[in-house]
Amino acid sequence: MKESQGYIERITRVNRDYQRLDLAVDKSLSSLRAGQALLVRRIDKDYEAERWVPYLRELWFPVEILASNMLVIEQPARSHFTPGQLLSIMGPVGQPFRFRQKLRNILLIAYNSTPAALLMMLAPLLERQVSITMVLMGSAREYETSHLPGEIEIIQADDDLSWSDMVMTLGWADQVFAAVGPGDELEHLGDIMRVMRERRNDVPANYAFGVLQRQLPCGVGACHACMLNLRGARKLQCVDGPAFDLTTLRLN
Amino acid sequence: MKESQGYIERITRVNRDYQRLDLAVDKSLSSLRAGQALLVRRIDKDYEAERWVPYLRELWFPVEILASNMLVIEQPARSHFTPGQLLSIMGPVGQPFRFRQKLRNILLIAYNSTPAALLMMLAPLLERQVSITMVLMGSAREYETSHLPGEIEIIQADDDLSWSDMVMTLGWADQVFAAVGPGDELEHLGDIMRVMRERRNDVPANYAFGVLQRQLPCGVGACHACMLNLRGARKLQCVDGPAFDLTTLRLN
Amino acid sequence: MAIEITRPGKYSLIVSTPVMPAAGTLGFSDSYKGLIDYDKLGALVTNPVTIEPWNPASGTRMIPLDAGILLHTGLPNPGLSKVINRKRKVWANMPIPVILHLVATSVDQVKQAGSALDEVEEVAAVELGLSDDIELDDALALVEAAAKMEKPLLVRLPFYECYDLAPPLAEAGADALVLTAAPRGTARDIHAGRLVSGRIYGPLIKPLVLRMVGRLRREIPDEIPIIGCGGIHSPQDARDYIDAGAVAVQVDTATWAQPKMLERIARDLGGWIATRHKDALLDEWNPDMGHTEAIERRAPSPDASPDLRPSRKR
Amino acid sequence: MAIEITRPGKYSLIVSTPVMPAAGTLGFSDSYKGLIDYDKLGALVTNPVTIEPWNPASGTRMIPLDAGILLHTGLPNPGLSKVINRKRKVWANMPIPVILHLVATSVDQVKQAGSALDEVEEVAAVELGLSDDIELDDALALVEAAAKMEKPLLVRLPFYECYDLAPPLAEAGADALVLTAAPRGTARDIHAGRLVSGRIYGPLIKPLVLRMVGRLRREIPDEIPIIGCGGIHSPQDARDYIDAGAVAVQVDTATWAQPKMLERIARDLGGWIATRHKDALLDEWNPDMGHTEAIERRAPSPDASPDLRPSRKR
Ligand SMILES: Cc1cc2nc3c(=O)[nH]c(=O)nc-3n(C[C@H](O)[C@H](O)[C@H](O)COP(=O)(O)OP(=O)(O)OC[C@H]3O[C@@H](n4cnc5c(N)ncnc54)[C@H](O)[C@@H]3O)c2cc1C
Ligand SMILES: Cc1cc2nc3c(=O)[nH]c(=O)nc-3n(C[C@H](O)[C@H](O)[C@H](O)COP(=O)(O)OP(=O)(O)OC[C@H]3O[C@@H](n4cnc5c(N)ncnc54)[C@H](O)[C@@H]3O)c2cc1C
Ligand SMILES: Cc1cc2nc3c(=O)[nH]c(=O)nc-3n(C[C@H](O)[C@H](O)[C@H](O)COP(=O)(O)O)c2cc1C
Ligand SMILES: Cc1cc2nc3c(=O)[nH]c(=O)nc-3n(C[C@H](O)[C@H](O)[C@H](O)COP(=O)(O)O)c2cc1C
Ligand code: FES
Ligand code: FES
Repeated sequence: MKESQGYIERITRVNRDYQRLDLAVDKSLSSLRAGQALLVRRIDKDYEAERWVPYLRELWFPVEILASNMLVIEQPARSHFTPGQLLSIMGPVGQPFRFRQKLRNILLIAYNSTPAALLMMLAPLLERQVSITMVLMGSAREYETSHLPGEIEIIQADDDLSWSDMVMTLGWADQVFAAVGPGDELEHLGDIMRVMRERRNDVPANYAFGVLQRQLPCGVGACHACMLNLRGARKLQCVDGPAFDLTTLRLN
Repeated sequence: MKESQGYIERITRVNRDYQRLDLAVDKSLSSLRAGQALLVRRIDKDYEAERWVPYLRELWFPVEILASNMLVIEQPARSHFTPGQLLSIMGPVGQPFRFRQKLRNILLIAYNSTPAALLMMLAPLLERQVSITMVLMGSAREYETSHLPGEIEIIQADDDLSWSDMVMTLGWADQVFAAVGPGDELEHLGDIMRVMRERRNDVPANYAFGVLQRQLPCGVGACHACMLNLRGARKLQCVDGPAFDLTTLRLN
Repeated sequence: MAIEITRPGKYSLIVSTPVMPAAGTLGFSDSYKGLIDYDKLGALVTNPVTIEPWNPASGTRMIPLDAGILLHTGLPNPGLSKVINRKRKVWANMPIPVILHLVATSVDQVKQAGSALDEVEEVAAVELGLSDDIELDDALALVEAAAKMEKPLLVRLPFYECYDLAPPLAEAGADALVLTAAPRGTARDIHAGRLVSGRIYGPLIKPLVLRMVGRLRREIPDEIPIIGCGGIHSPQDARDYIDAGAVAVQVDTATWAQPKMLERIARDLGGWIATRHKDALLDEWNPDMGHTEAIERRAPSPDASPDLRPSRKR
Repeated sequence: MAIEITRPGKYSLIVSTPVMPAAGTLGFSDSYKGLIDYDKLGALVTNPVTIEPWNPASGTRMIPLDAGILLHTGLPNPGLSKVINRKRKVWANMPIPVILHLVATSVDQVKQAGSALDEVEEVAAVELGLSDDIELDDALALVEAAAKMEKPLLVRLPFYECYDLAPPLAEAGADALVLTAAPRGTARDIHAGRLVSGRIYGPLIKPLVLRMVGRLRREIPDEIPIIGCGGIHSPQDARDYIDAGAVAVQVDTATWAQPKMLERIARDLGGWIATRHKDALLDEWNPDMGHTEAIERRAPSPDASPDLRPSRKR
C-alpha cells in the first residue's frame, strides 16, 4: 500500500449509461490484480486548501489494466469527470480474488450493485478459456451490458432472485463471485446463500464468495470500521477482502 | 433584489495576472450600475446535492455591462473557472455610486484590494470626459493595469501611502473613491483619511468615499453582520453600501 | 395542514407548515421579499430583540469555515419599543404568524417586555433566548416570568446546557422548546491574525443537535413540542428532525447561502411538491429557481422522500 | 525539539514533535507503514484497548456527512493482554513513544490494566478514555486509580462534559488532559433508512473544541498540559490549538482522508519544512506527495506560518 498521484487521461463513453476513465497511474499499481481496488481522492487543480467534500476517498475497482501505468475505471455516465483531473491514489487495497486452479466455469452475480468489481477478471479468464455467466439481480438488472465481451452469457434474475436453468447454472459453476452493496450487503449475501441452498444440496467451502464494497474510512486496517465476523475469526474488508467465502461469513 | 440563474459564457485572459469572465445573466441585472454587486454561488453541473463548500456566496462587482444580458467580471488568472459553469446569482446588491453632477476629475484608490469594485465606472466616466487618476496602495501596487483604458493615469503610492504631486492630485479631484479590504478595512480607510487630512486643509462631506468589500453573510439586510456605525446612524454595507462618506463613517 | 407547535391550551400557536427561519437569519420582517415566498413558511421568527438598543459587535463579525461560518454580530437591534413601532404594520400584512425572539436578562426585563408585547396583536408568540452560560435558577426565573404573558412561549435553549435545562424549563412553563441555539466556538481571523469567538453554523452541527432532539424527546412530556434547529441544509435534514421527534424545524444559515432552500424545505414538509421536473427545461425544474406548480401530496412521511432532482433516465 | 507533554515529575513524557494521531485512527501499531513516516510524529496513540475483548458494533458503522463522517465501531479489540503480546515487538521497534489508549469501566479494571502495563516498557504512557455519560465521582475514581501507574497518565475527556470534568480530573492526578473525544451525534443511514448514533468527525468540530481548549487553559493549573484534539485538518488548525494554549495536538480522521496530512502537520509543527517547492516539478513540490528536503527552521510560532503551497508568481 502506498500513496501516489495519478490523473484522468481519457474519458470514453462505452454505452448509454456508462463511461470509462483511463487513469495514468504510478507504475507500482500495474501489479494490481482482479479484486484489488484503489482509494481515490480528487485533488484541486489549483492546490488551494484541501476541500473536505466529499470527505472520504472513493473506492474504485479497476476494470482493466491497459499498460504498466494505465488503469481503466468504469463510472456511470451521469457522474462528472474532466480529463486532466489530478488524483491522489492509495492502493492496492485488499487481496486478489483466489480462483481455482482448474477453473472452467464461473458464475458472477451483481446484486443491487454494478458488477464493476467483477469486470477486471473477464479478459484474463476468457483468455484461459473459462466460461463466464453473469447474473444481474435487483437494481443491477438495469445495468447496461452492451460493452462487455460477447462471450459472456448475461442473465437477468427474476424478482425472487431466481432464473431459468438456475439449478443447472449453479451445478455448472466451479466458483461464484457475488458483488453486493454498498448498503445491507450482508442481508443481500444472505439472500443469495438462501436461494443457492434451495437449489443445491450443499454450498461447499471455496465455492461461493461475497464481494463487499462498503465505503472504507481508512482502507489500511487501522480504524476497524470494516470489520466482519467470520466463523472463528474477524477479518477486515480493506485488508482481507473484498471477497469472503460465504460459508465462513456470519450473515446476520 | 432577486435570485436568478446565469452562466459563464466566455473566459478571456486580459493580462499576465487577470482574466475576465463574460456572464450570461437574467435581463433584470442589466440595470445594475457602478457600485452594485452580485452574490454568486456556483451550481454543481450535475445538480446532485448542494455542496456547502465554499459556504457563503462570493461578492462579485461587475466591471462592465456588455449587453442587456451580459456582465463582465474580473478575477485573478490563478482562480479556476470553466465556460458553461452555472451560477446562482442574487442581485443587485447595494446602491450605485453617487457622482457629483459636475464631475470633472475623479481620484480612485485601491488599497490592499484589487480595484475591481471601481472599474465599472471607467467607461461611462470617460465618455462624460471625466479625467480619472487611479492610485494603487499597499498590496494593490502589484495589480497589473495594462488592460485598463490608456486615458487613465495610474500612480503607485509609496510605502507611506503618499505619491509625488499628492497635494495637487487631492486638490484637483472633485471626488475620491477608495476600495479597501476585505480585512481591516476600517483601519485602512482611517489611514487614507489621515494622509488626506495631512495634505488638504479639510476633507469636506460628499468628497471622499470608502468602498467596502466585506464578505456578506446574507446580503439582504437580514443578518446585520455587515452593520457599520456612522455618525448619527447605523447602516448596512449590503443595503446602503458599498460606498460610505468617509466623514460620516466611524473609523475605529 | 394545521400543526400545533406549542403546548395545547388557551394560547397555542398553529402553523400550516412546520418550517420557519431561526432567529437572526431573516431580519425583523420582510428582508427576503422577492427571494422567498413567505406564504410557504409556517411562521416568521424575528431577529433577537432586547429591551434597550444593542450596538453591533466591534471587531470581526464573521469568519468563513470549512462548510460553515463563525458569526458574532452582537445582536444589534434598536430595542423592543422601536422594533414594535417600526415593524407592526409590516407584521400585520405578513401572510404568516410572527414569533418575536426576545433576549432579556432579568425578570424585570421579561415583565416589561411581557406587558408591552401583550398589547401587540401582530405578534403571535414569543421565543425567549437564553444566555449561553445561564444558571438553572436564573433560567427558571426568566421562563416563569415569561410564561405569564398572554402569548404562547417558545424557549430556545443554549447548545451545551440543553440536557440540563430542557426538563426543568419544560416544567416551568415553556410551551415549546427550540433545540438549540448555535454552539459557541473559536476560529482564527486570518486578516487580523487573532482567535475570535462566536457562534458556529454549518451542516456538521446537524448530527449533534439531532441527537439532542432524539434524546430529549424521550425525556420531556409529550405535550411540550420540540422544535428542531441546527444545521438544517436540505429537506432530508428537516425530515430527520421530524423523525427524531420534532414537531417543526427552524432553518438557520442555509438560507443565506441559498435563500430558496428555506422555501424548498417548507414546500417539502408542508406537503407541496416544489417543482414539476419531468421533461422540463433547466430553469423550470431546478427547485431553487424555477416556476413551480403546487400539487397537494400526502403528508410527508420520514421514509417517503420525493426525489426533487431530475430523473437520470431519459 | 523536546516538548514535555505531561506534568513534570518522576514520570513524564517528552516528544520531539507536538503532533500525534488520536486514538482509533492509526490502529494498534504500524498500519500506516509506507504511507506515513512515523519518525516525524511525536508519538503513536493506539486504538482503544479494553481489558476483555470487545466485538465490533453490529449495524451501521459509518455514515458520510457533509465534510465529515459519523462513526460507530464499537471499539473492537482483542483485549489488553492479547494486544500487548501481539504488538510489543512492533512497538519496541517504533521510532517514537507509544501511548496506549485504555478504556476501562471500573476501578478494578484500571488496577488490573495498571499492573499489566507497568511491566510493558514498550508503552511509554497511558491515555485513559472516559465514557460519554460518566458521572464525576466515577471519573475521579478511575483517574485516581490510573494515576497510581508508573507511567504518565493522559486523560481524554468526553466532549459535552469537558468543562465539568477537566478541573477536578486535573487535580485527581491526570498528567495531561486530551481535549476532547469526538462528540456524539445522530445521522440517517440512507441505505437502511434508520437514524443511527455515533461519533461525529470533520473540520467543523475544530472551532467547538478550540474554544474549549482556550477556556480551559485559563482554568486549569499551568503545570497540567492540555493536548488539543478535534477537527484538525491542516497545519494552521494545529497551530491554532497551540496558540489557544495546547502543548501538542492529536489529529483524527483527516489522516484517513489524506494520510500525508498528519505527517505534513507534524513536519510543520516539528520545525521541518515539508517540501522545497520553488521551481520544482509537480511531484516535487506538492507537500503531500513529493520527496522532501528537511531543512531546520526556527521553532514554529503561531504567527509565522510558512506557506506550503506553491508560489503563484513565476
Ligand atoms: C467507556 C464506555 C463505556 C460504556 N459502557 C456501556 C455499557 O456498560 N453498556 C452499554 O450498553 N453501553 C455502554 N456504553 C455505550 C454508551 O452508553 C453508548 O453511548 C450508548 O450505547 C449509545 O447511546 P447514545 O446515548 O450514545 O445514543 P442515542 O443518540 O441516545 O441513541 C440511542 C439509540 O436510539 C436511536 N435513536 C436516537 N434518536 C432517535 C430517534 N429520534 N428516533 C429513533 N431512534 C433514535 C439511535 O439510532 C440509537 O440506536 C459505553 C460507552 C463507553 C465509551
Ligand atoms: C443573553 C446573553 C446575555 C449576555 N450578557 C452579557 C453581559 O451581561 N455581559 C457581557 O459581557 N457579556 C454578556 N453576554 C456575552 C457572553 O458572555 C459572551 O459569550 C462573551 O462575551 C464572549 O465570551 P465567550 O465565553 O463566549 O468566549 P471565549 O471563547 O471564552 O472567548 C473570550 C475571548 O477570548 C478570546 N480567546 C479565546 N481563546 C483564546 C486563546 N486561546 N488565546 C487568545 N484568545 C482567546 C476570544 O477571541 C474572545 O475574544 C451575553 C450573551 C447572551 C447571549
Ligand atoms: C446585558 C447585555 C448587554 C449587551 N449589550 C451588548 C451591546 O450593547 N453590544 C453588543 O455588541 N453586544 C451586547 N451584548 C451581546 C453579547 O455580547 C453577545 O454578543 C450576544 O449576546 C451574542 O452574540 P452573537 O450570537 O452574535 O455571538 C449584550 C449582552 C447582554 C447580556
Ligand atoms: C462494559 C462495556 C462493554 C462493551 N462491550 C462492547 C462490545 O462487546 N461490543 C461493542 O460493540 N461495543 C461494546 N461497548 C462499546 C459501546 O457500546 C460503544 O460502542 C463504545 O464505547 C463507543 O463506540 P464508538 O466510539 O464506536 O461509538 C462496550 C462498552 C462498555 C462500557
Ligand atoms: S477501513 Fe479502516 S480498518 Fe478497514
Ligand atoms: S450581509 Fe446580512 S445584513 Fe448585510
